[in-house]
Amino acid sequence: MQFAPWPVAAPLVACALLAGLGKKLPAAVADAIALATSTVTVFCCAMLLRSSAEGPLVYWFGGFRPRQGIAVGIDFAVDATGAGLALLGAILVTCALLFSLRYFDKRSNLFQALLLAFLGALCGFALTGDLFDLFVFFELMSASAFGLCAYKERDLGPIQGAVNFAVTNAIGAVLTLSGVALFYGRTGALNFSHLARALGAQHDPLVFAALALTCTGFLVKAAIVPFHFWLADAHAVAPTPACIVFSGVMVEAGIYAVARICGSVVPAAPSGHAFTGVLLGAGVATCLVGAAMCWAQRHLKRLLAFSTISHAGVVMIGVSLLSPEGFTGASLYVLGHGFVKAALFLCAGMLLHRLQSVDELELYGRGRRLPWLGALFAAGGVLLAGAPPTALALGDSALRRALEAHALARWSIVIAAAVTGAAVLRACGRIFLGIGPREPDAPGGGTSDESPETQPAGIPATMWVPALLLLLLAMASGTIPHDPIGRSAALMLDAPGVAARVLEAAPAPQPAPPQEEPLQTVLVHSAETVLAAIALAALALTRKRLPDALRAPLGAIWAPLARVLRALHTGEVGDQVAWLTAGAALLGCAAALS
Amino acid sequence: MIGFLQILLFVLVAAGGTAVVLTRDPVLQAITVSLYGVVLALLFFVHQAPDVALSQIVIGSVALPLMILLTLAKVKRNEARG
Amino acid sequence: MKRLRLALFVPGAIALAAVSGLGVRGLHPLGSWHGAYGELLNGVAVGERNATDVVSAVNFDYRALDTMGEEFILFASVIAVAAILKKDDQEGEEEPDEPRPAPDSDAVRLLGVALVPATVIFGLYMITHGQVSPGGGFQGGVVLASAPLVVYLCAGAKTYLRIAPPAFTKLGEAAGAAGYALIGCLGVLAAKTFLENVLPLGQRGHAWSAGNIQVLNVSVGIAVAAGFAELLASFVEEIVESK
Amino acid sequence: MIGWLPYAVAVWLLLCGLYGVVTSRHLVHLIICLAVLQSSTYVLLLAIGYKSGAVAPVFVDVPPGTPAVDPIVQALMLTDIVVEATVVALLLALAVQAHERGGSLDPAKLASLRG
Repeated sequence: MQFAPWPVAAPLVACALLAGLGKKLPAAVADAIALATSTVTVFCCAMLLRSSAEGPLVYWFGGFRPRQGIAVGIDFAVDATGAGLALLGAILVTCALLFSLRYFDKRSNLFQALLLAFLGALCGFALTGDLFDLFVFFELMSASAFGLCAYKERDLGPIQGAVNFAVTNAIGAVLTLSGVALFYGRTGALNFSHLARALGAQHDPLVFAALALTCTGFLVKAAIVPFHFWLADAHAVAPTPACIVFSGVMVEAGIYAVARICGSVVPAAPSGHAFTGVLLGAGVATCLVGAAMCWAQRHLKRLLAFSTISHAGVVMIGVSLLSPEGFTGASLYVLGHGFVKAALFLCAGMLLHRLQSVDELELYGRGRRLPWLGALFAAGGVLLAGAPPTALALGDSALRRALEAHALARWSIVIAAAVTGAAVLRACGRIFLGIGPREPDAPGGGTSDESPETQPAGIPATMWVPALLLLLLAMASGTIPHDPIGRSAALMLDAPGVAARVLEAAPAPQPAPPQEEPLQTVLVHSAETVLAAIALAALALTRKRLPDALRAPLGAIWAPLARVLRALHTGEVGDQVAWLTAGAALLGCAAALS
Repeated sequence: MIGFLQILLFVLVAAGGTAVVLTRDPVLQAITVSLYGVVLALLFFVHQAPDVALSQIVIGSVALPLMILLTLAKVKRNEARG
Repeated sequence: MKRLRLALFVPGAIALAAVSGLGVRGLHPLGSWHGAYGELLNGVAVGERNATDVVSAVNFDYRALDTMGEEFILFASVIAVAAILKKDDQEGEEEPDEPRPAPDSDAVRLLGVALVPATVIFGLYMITHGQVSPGGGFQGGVVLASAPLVVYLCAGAKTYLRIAPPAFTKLGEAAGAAGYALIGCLGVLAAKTFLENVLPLGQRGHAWSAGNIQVLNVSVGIAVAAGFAELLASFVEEIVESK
Repeated sequence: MIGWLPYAVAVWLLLCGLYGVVTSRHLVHLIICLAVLQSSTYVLLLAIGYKSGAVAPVFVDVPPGTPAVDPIVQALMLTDIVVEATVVALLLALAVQAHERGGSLDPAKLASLRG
């Protein structure tokens, strides 16, 4: 049996069914359909992953095989990286569906339908071998994400975050399509392999303008600095189940597309080129800005959103190396990060459900009666900082080895892991343990604890089960075999080999995977970042007790930096689009200058 | 060979797009964007793309301006309500 | 702040223009295009599929997966718009005002009576002849969706919602969208691939020809007609409810 | 030189749309500018696939084999137009909702209200 079309077809059909029948469908049946579909998708993706281990699996829709080297139809060229991303997405959507069962006050099938549409789009995006098809699924992913983001919750705050998300991503999509058009105008091809062959080793302004424009749209989705502004606003307004798929897999999908295009479509972009240099620089900037902004937040969802930005920077750094080592590290990192971050978002969602707030200062000490939730949260924080045994720790270590020649980038990866982990631990200490002084600007700052036993009582199993499951999956992800991932990463960079496989059904190339990191190094690297994170969190919580001589210089560095960063994040869509324009221009100039 | 009509239409499209952007009143803009849609459709038609021209006419010059006007009507009522 | 924004935007825009300008300079001048992919399909599509409109053949056969994605984009957007614009229950306290009243003029109503059947027939023709001549499911679908709209303009919002009730349009849209994917599944059932042609190709140039292309066109027509009707209805309903 | 005019028009529309979005003080205006931005891709695709002296890729009145313009770009444009229209519809719905919750359509005022 061929599994390739089902991860796309099954969720989409179920989505149509749920939305079309609407209220006529009893709630239990609708839930069952949605969960069954996402489980089937998990199964199909897992089977695809298994069968793509020996090399890319090519599926031609409509049975249109290539003729004289011209790709006539659309294909899915499934390698382990693509199938793995689809599998990660399917698992996260399943958890999101589970979590949302009891999350909304008022039930409607529309949220589930949108999640399923998102899943279908994501799978298509990860599996496709055609540039325009990639764009179509990208747009489908965006359209359902806009709906998910603006989906009405009890929170009736302004939905400006959703507007910014939609406008910046729509502009990104236009730039991507312009790039696709330029590629087509040069080669008359849309299939990745056909394109790669037609482009050959052409280095001219057209190819690089096309590359820069195409990548810009995906980088907007990937929330890479300076295209990252929408992400925190969108996460702040989106319902929690939507946040876990946004942070866990949508952002990573943007980077995946950049890797796909730079790796297997435009072989003319070698490592060390000005374009990849800019990508590396953007990755570093993303790491640092994300970490700093994450540290400066008190709104938990924003805090986690900025940590996602920081981690997206880490993955971007790995991809910008355009080497098997970098791609392997990035893949591992995405896998581990997806599970850990999703679990953390679910914890924030449970806090919101139970205590009606996600404000770190407002919740000061109010989590004391929820020790197990605190334990989950803290575990998430430690794992986020790179504690073993997650794939995140493996990826972190692999990336640090791959970056031996780039000290700055290596350090920013360490900073990203340590600071974001520390921010989560800090919040954890304040909320669940009541450590540290009460901050003066917190509402109710002087009074005793408000009774946390207000409605709604208890946290239903449909909420904590997925969170626990995700943490367990995160830990299990550390045992993932290294070689298939490494081989797939190497394959993504072997454009001619894949093209022969896709266009002429030649035997699959079997590149050698990069060397696996010894366990000892992984442990040393993890220990560094985790200890740094714990130290930093402790420092933040006890800073009032520090001697002035130490406190003053720290404050003198941090306060202006935080002020500047906050001033830049105005939340105005015009500013964000101005940054987008400048960023696209920078990327284009870097490409053209080489 | 590029005909005079083609050049004229391309110039008109550029001018039309500029006009739409520079019209600051959204109600007026709904009208200019509708006209702009017609010019685009003509351009497509002249360049042997009848399928696309039809699509552009029904969406760009009818459905889109209509949705804009409905949105504005809705916003205005909201405002009147306070 | 505004000035800072422009200080960022203007150099960025100039640089972007320069880069894109350099890029498009590498394209061929207008009119001299020779794309192997397009020429190949122009050469073989009519013979292979008995569809005389090659654009339809590309959209619904050679690159049918794109169109499936596109249809679900429409579908997801319509769901999202409905989810965004749906009224909260607690807001229903405000007393509902009169919806858009029917116009008094008989002439306007007469115009509506004359226009609606013409629109419907034109839309249906377009949908069913997409594989033969320009037009197809999308264009015809939107034309069809504009028929209730004429009613809205000529007979008021109440009549509009009566002839295009949301439950009906929702069902139609889902049926069209799911239908597209299910027709794709037929290919798998026939032991072929997803979205592979399984229907007889008929006679070239006739209304019933071109196999899957025809059926997919019709399903898209249904989905688009219902989808756009619902999209417009979401905005119209808003007005009715909130006045 | 005139052969590159269409591409220049596409770039111009792109910049115009971006300018409109960046300077807009009204969300609906901003969304319409986005529609102009999107139309730049239509012009670009159209210009790429055009062939002088060729017919439309519809072989009803002309025999198959007559030189015709590229059908692929037209298929892409069709998809593009529908996709962009739905994105605009979504944005308009968001604008209605933003106005309802935030009481304004000025992006600057909405930003100052964010939660």
